[in-house]
Amino acid sequence: MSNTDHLPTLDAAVPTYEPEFQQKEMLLNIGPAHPAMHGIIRIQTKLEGELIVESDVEIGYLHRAFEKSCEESTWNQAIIYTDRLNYVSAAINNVGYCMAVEKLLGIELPPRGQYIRTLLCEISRIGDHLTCVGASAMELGGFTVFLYMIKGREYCWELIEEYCGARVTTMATRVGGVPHDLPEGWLDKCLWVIKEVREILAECDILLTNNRIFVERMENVGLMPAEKAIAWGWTGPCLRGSGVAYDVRKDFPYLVYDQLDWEVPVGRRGDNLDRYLVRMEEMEQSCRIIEQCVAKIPGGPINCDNKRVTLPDKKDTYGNIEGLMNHFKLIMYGHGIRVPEGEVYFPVEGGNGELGFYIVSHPDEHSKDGCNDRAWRVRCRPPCLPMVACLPEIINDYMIADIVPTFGSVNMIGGELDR
Amino acid sequence: MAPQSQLTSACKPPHLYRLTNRMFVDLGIIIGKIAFVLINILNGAGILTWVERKQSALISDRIGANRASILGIKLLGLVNSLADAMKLIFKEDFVPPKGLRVVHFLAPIFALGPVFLTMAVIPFGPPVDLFGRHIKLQILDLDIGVLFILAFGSIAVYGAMLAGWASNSKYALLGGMRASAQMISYEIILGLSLIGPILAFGTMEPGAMVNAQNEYLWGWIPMWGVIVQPIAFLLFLPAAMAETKRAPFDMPEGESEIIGFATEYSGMRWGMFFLGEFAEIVVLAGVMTAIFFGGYHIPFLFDAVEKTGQAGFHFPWGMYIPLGEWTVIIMRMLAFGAKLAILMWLQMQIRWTFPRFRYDQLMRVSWKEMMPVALVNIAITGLVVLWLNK
Amino acid sequence: MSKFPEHIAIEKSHPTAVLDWHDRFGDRTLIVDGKQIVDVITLLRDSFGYNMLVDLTAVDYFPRRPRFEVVYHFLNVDSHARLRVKVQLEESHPHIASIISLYPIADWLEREAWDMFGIKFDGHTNMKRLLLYESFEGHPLRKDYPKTKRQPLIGPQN
Amino acid sequence: MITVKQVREIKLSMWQNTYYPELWRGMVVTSRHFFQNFNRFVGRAIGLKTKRPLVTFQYPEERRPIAPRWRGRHRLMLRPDGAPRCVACMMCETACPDKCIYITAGESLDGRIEKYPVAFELDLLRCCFCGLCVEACPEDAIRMDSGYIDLGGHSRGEFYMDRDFMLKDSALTTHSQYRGELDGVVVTRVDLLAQAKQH
Amino acid sequence: MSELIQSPMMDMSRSLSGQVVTTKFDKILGWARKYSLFQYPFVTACCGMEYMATACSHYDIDRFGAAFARFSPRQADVIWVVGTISHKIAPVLKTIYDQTADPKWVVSFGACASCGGPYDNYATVQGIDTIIPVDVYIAGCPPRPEAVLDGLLKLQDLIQNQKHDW
Repeated sequence: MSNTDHLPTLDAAVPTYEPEFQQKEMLLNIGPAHPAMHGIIRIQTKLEGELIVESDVEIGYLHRAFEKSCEESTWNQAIIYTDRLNYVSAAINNVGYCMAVEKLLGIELPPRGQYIRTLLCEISRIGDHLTCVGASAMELGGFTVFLYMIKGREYCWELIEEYCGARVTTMATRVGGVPHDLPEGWLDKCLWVIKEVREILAECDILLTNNRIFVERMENVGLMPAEKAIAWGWTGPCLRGSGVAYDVRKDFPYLVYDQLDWEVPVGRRGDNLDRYLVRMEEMEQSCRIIEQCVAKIPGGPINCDNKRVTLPDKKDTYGNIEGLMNHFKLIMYGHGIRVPEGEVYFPVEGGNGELGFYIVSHPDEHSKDGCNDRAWRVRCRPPCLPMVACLPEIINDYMIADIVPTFGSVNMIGGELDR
Repeated sequence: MAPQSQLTSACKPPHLYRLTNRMFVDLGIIIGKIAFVLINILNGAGILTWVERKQSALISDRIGANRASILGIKLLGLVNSLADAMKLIFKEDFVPPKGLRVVHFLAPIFALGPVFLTMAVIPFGPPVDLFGRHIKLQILDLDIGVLFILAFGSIAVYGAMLAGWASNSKYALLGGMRASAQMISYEIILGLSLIGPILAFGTMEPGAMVNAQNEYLWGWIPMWGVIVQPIAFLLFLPAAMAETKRAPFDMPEGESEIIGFATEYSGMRWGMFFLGEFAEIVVLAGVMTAIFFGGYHIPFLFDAVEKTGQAGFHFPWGMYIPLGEWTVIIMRMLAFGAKLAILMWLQMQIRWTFPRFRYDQLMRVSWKEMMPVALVNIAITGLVVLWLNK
Repeated sequence: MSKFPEHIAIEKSHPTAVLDWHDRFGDRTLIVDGKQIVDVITLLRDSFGYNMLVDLTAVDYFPRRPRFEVVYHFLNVDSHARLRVKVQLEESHPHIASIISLYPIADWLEREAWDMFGIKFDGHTNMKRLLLYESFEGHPLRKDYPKTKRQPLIGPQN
Repeated sequence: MITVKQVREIKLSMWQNTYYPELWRGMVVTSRHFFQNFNRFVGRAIGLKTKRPLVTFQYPEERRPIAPRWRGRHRLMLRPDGAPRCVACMMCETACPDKCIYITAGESLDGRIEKYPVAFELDLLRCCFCGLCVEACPEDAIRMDSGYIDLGGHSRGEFYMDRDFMLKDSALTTHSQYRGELDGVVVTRVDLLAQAKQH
Repeated sequence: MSELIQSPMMDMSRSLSGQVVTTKFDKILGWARKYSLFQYPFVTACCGMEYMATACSHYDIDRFGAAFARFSPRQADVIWVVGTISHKIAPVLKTIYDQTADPKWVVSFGACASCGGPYDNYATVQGIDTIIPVDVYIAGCPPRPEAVLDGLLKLQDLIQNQKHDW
């Protein structure tokens, strides 16, 4: 007989509660159709009170076969699908895709075309960040900020509309060039828009940045250390928020970014506040880039001088038979732009990070010249997929309410996430 | 029981047994006052829905509702609120099949009802001499009026809590839980912050508090609650806004987080919650006016009773603008309305300026930050009052 | 065209690992034996600082044999070096070792490759579909899957 | 050379931690908007000539200016002699990524051109307004500058457009030309051929 | 072409309107309902951007009395299906439609929701009218806010002139 036998057993020491008084974890589904989930995504959470102890993310609700569609459409037709990848900054997707194809074709744009693309990219980036910051502010209850920011985005879109004739799905580039030259007075309007955007940013800065409610909701929430962020494949403003100065525009310069003077903003800790501040600062930097582009933009042709890629001038198409034949040749079924066999990966800096296109051209059985008029495979490296994949890591052990700012700062875009 | 009944019958004043004309008039006056207040709150709440839309629109450079019209009358979009009300009444009333039906039915009534009762103790105008008697423009002059306000304010908690409980939905339940925790916490701050003014004015009767605010420090600073008790006001305002469950304190709804305790409500039953929020804004503006902004008083305006027959402005530098008895009364009622309007505007403006708290931060602000400040305020006020009365 | 240092280092420790290589269009590419992929990638990560798995995907070269290619894109965030590693897989039962232990992001990317191409990743514990639903039959990005073959959950069947 | 800029550090002072100073600053911003708009609104109402009060365009009555290049509802163009410009070359049908254009070609009777569209159908609902058809047209026969932006309807059938429907808008000049460089009447190969045949 | 026009459930909700004589009260109720459209935005894709733009300062959908976005379908009157509906999300859309309290209307916003748009493939539902009845279609990819407002005006017309249950 040991001397502990007189003690009650452990079972007896725990009082038995009625089932409804026992502490239980609660399962809560957030999404797919939930106001905080702009875009559709489902987060299954296990809650202890308001704390999230475990979570799982399910995506794919907006899978609409981007890659398959691109395989079945010609090189230029596929641009419409890239529009709808990151629909907040469609022009960047257009540029990324077209530059990847141009890399495969081995052609380069004349400077004016490159400047036009740069301008479009940066205007889109401002729009993207305005939407992202505005939407996450709205979800935090700051509806006025959202309205101001969308007002600013509306000005950016006015520019885009004037250039390419659409607001969201821009079709702003073609393989081997851009569809139009800049309209008259567009550059002046650019400067006006930048002025407006800066005003709006200053106002929203007052409304948010030093506000204790906002700071406390963002600070030290969704923390992501730099090494972990890299291992998870984060890029863009989120990675820079963690303090890694990686920006495709600086590190793998394309277009004319290396000829311009601008800075890469980086954060300190890698929390939501840093990501917010990085985005705010990036908008300022984009404004600077646009100003320099407006000052520096040269004259000259906008499309590359390659008759096998670029559509002839409309005057030639209408007027002479060579132009017409060239035109037919580029559009007719089975002809089109012939891209030789090969594979390329081309990254650009999208609104959310490194937007890479891995494009494979591979002749099919009908091909005689070893080229193909459509892509064999178009793979989009979605910038926001790593962040969303990592979402459980940055929302676990925080409260339900923290999903909102964290998810907002991740800036999930359904189109590019699910493709 | 017998001795007691003997006692009561002996003590009963004789006029209670006789229905006199006087009593009918009294009854009529009370009913009139109740009707006046009720209609004003309901209309006020209805109009506030419009004000909120228009105000938020103007803040964000929009126009707001302006297209609904009855026979060409648009009233700048005010008609839209009418359409909202009518639509809500005829909207399907959904009851969750596995929810608690009775509680689900009662919750909106709990949310809306007490709000109206709170207004009963707030004086909305100066006493009037009419029909040969002295009428206070206040439904109920309770000696413990402030406690009455707090008591009925806390009943509103049940509305949100029961709604969340009865809906058989996790979102609603979380919302209800948040609502109850939040409202109970801020109830306490509300009470503590009112103790300062109570000590300062030496009364708990709102009417008396209002009259105490027509005194002047050193002869020229009006002794409004907000001047003698600024910290109490700065505590009361957020606590009151938390009671209304509106941004930045709209956790119980927290639309982008958990959708809120009214998730499973539709039609007019949801409309009652909605209306309740706006009615609370009116009522809280009333309470704030009465306790912190001098009620119906205008600085340096006195009536015939206060300045022995010389109604009008008496400025400290000796200037005197005589005004008629009734002019003063009407000016004071208008002043009350104006103060109410400004405070409601303020609440709206705050709502459209601030983002939302997080749940734990809200609790922390209440218990760890506002509570000590409130207690210190009480202590200091008590000491000052003690020192002054010595 | 000279061999790049990664290639030389891999050949030193795993002589049979690199099957082919090229740097067309400036994208340095290694074609690696599928059985040694984890070793190669470990080496790349630890010795060459390829700390970010930028992308993992597959390509279906349908009539060709071997039919599938799994493509890894690596990035060294500090020195900005990029490297593409490809593995060729046979048509029948395509499978390859998972690198989820090296790069956590490989979790979803491998799931996506399974979803779209039906390539199994050995060692992956949660090999579920990522983008499509569980009841979906077939792997849509394979060349023999018709683009419009629909499998609706509700609504009219095709 | 990477120029890195650290974002500013947010350190709230104790004064800011009371919420009230930031509330004040925020209220100044929102109130400025409010009163600015309110005053202009009132000013307009009493007949003063104030600035345009708000950025809102009151849609059905007041239209936001649309960019000349806006890709809207399609229209088919006519030749100077009144025949459709379209020669049924199927380029737009080929270029269309949505496959929403259906052309039935017919032998032309007047002999100046080979073919003309017996039917030219377009399912506007499926169209993704990319403008590739306009770009693909060698005859300037289809344009997307009709200026119609009110594209709501009660049934799918309302969005079906046939040849005659699209031709109705041929004379529209709500927009300037789709391509800025082509002003006035565009002379295309069809016109030249027609002129040549006549002489 | 013809099979596109006749979709299976298209005219379900509209077959009665126009033929039935509406009473005076129907008119009044229709007036109230059309100017008080609480919306449930079922936002999935690109069109959501234009939906935001419609709600914001430049277009201001609030002018039509359709400002309140209610994220609980119980309180919503009109479901905006904004963006592509894939087969994976389709059952959710159906559930939300069923959860919405009567009376309810559905607006199909943009090409994808209306008929699949450019996405004629294995993943995408070819028009939400194969799942739920639709009252108003809006063309465009995504439609301009003006087109959206026009769709809303058409919906208001429909509500005004239809027979109402009460």
